[in-house]
Amino acid sequence: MIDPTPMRMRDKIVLRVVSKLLIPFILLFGLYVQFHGDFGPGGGFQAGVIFAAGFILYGLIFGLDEVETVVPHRFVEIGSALGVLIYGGVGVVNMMLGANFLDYSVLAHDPAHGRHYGILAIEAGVGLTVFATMMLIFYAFADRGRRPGGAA
Amino acid sequence: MTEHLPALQVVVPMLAAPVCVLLRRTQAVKVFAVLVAWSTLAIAGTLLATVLDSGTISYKMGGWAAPAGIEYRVTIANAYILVLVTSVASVVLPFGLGSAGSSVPQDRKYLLFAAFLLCISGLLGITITGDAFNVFVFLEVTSLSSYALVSMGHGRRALMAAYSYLILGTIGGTFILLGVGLMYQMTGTLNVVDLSERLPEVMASRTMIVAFGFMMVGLFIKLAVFPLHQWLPNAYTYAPSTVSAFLAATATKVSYYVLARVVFTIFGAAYVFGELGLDRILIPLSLAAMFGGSVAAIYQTNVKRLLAYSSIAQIGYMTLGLSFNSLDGLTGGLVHLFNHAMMKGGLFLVVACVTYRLNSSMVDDWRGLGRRMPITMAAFVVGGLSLIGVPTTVGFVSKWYLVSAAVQQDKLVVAGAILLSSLLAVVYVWKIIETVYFKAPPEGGDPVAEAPMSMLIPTWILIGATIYFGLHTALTAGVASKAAALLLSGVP
Amino acid sequence: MPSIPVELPIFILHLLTALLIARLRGLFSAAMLTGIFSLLSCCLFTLMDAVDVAFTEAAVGAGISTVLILGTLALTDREERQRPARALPFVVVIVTGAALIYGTFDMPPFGAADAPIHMHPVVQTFVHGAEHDFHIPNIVTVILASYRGYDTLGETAVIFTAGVGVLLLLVEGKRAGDPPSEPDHGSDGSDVPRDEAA
Amino acid sequence: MTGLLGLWHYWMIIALMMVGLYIVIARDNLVKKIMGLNIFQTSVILFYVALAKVEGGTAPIIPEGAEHVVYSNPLPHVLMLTAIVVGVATTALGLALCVRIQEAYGSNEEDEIVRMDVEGLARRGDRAESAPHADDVPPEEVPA
Repeated sequence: MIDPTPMRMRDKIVLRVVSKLLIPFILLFGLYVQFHGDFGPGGGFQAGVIFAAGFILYGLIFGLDEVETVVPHRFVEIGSALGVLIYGGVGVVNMMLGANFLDYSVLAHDPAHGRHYGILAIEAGVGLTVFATMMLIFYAFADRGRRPGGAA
Repeated sequence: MTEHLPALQVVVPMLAAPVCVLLRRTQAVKVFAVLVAWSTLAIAGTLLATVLDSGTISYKMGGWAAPAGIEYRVTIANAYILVLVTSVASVVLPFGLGSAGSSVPQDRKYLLFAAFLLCISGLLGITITGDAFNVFVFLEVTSLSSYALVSMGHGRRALMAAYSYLILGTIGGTFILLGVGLMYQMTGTLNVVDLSERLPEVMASRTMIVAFGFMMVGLFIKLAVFPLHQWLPNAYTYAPSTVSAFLAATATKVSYYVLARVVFTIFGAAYVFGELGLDRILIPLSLAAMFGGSVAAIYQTNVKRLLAYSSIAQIGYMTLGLSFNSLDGLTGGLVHLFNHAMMKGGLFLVVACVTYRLNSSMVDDWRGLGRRMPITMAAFVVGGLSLIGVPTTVGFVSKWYLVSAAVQQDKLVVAGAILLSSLLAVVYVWKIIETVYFKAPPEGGDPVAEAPMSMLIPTWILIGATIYFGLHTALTAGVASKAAALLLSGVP
Repeated sequence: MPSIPVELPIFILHLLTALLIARLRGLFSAAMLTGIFSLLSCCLFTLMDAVDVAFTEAAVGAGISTVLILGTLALTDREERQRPARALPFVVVIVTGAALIYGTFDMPPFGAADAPIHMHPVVQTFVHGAEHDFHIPNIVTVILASYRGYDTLGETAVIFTAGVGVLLLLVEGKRAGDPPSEPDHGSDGSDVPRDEAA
Repeated sequence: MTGLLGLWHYWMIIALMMVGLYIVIARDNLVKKIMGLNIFQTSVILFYVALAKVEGGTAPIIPEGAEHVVYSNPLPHVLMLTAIVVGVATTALGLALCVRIQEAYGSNEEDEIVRMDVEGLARRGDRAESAPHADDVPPEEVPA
């Protein structure tokens, strides 16, 4: 789906400049949302989506190959799986420390700290899975678009 | 570690799925997935033994007490379903997932295993959880993975079957979500125990009637109750045969358990049957499914589709058992659930064996197979006899319960209908047996060899179970009647 | 209160958007309208104090979903074919809607502070817990990650499942004897959109 | 009657839901159906969020030094975050199926696809697993 558009979009200087300016901020905002979710709205899921949106925008404007060098196909597949494992892994660690599944309070001496660490860890897992899966789905649709024409 | 078994039951297959994606090598993934399935079976078995011994187990997820946190609740009733799901998974996975009738290339098989493990994990999660919204989440894990699995069948019709399944399944899921929302609105809680305590106060409201209606429609879609069964025939026909075997044996069974739980535990039999009169709707629908499904099965030319329509009829028997609202009836429904899983799982595996060698599930192409694949076809005969309900097979046991439940309530017409629809089963089973044993093989066809041992053993385990449990009813009917008694008592 | 509630005009716009999506044959414009539908929902979520939901809906509904639909349209037909309206869907929808409205009659009115869901003790558990056990101001984050953290694990699994499903469906492995560039023999020009796109 | 007027939010949401449901069941275009599903699900999310609203309440984020603040109920918000995710997952999978169906049938209209399947059945029976090479392009799909 993306292949035809960047051909045209790549030539639009305004799009290129504006997106070059915007994308760092989108990514920064993604990080902010990831780590500020305790205080304002947001969290791993929203951060993952925003982060992915930054890269997808880049891919739309500058072409798929450019993004693929930064976020390779293999990475998104591994990342998608790894995020679930991080989340579940936190739960398993809790179990090994003698608490119930996903009871983070045992992660530190002070239960409140433990819960903080736990929430940070699982939000990271959610963020990773969501980011990687969104990229993966984007790649899948985009690659399907350029399939009949061979390598773009 | 034993106190964590309820969590591990679901978490082990769920985390095994991403591990499959990381492992990637088909052989390694296959061995790993089989080991995971067997370990879930071990966990389920332990849980069943524990609840039979010492009663209901409650597990607090995240250590939070029930109405605030999510509770896992293992009772005799759902431990029975857990054992069923995990044992079918343990037999189907070694069979070789997608070896028959799947369009997945060898180097991407690991994704198939990942989807399969997620499906198992979702089914177990729906069964074990004590939280109404958590049911929805795991329902979607199961549904999404089964759409993906169904779409992996050969041919473009598998895609369309998966799409229709997705649309209907999502409507069903969203209806359930709406029903949960309405219940939540009137009670403020999502926990099943808390719900069953708080519902009686608001039971008289019109909102609850609608909530119940939406839950029922959603579950009827998922369970493929006539006339909301339209997704099922295509999905089972065009899915890879092993996937059909697994889904036919487990997915609708889990929905049946949820249905029983909603009816008896959450809303209570007095309200559902006394005030709303669910039986007045469900008995005719069940009878229509039993006859409609069986008659449709007779006319099928594809064995898989024949078995799919037969499934719709069998689901009719199960819902019939539920709508009697009696111990024998519900026991019959629950026993039949287990039995049908064994025989239908076994029969679909037979189809998988044949398609592995013959590449066809058309009745016509099966001519003379009885001599070429004798062991496989013998399995089909045994499974077919069980489907009819011949004594010494499990089919007889469950029909016995159903008929006696009907007679107890003086519903002689219904009892007669059960017997009559069994005769229809004779017709469609005979149709295949005749083709296989009494027709000459097609001329000029390639010689067909017996299926490999690695396929025959799993097939015969399921088919053998239909005989074993037909003779030793203590394990199935014994546990099922305890489960039915628990459900009927309304204790969550 | 004689003043018109703020939500009303948004609801009316919402309904108009939905009806327009139903009527439009051009799928591209319908896709853009689904994005607008999502954004309007975001306004309502914010008005109803669900800032987290609004945020997510903006990112997902107006963002990712719309991009995905557009991406699909680049690969499929862009025009819906005209067909006579059938009666059955209409009846189904009317009956379902009527049933739901019937169900609302016994519901507490919108915004009532004494509705059962606000009176249930768990609400206080959550607020108190966020303040004293977690020292985290965003109550939604606390519930999401902790009290109902298990739901969130399930949600992560759902996303992962979708990823696996899309990989299975759209990304092909190396398959012997099956060149991926082989055009499908579609009976009515399946590769037309792609030719246009090239 | 005044009691009933307090329910109009719900009625608007139900109307939205029904438009979505109508698109899903009445339309033949597969992508359009997915759009309808989106509308249907978003409306259900609205329904839950409407349940959570407390008149005069604020967003459930505790401000610095807060005392006696009324919050809208946070629990439905949490549930609906999950529901949004489930919705986008379903959308992604459904659209992927749409793409594959278009490639295999050359159409995205349900009634045409059903007709093609029925014609195929009439010609050579219900062969789901005819041959390994009949993957996306079964033999019945010979161009006219």
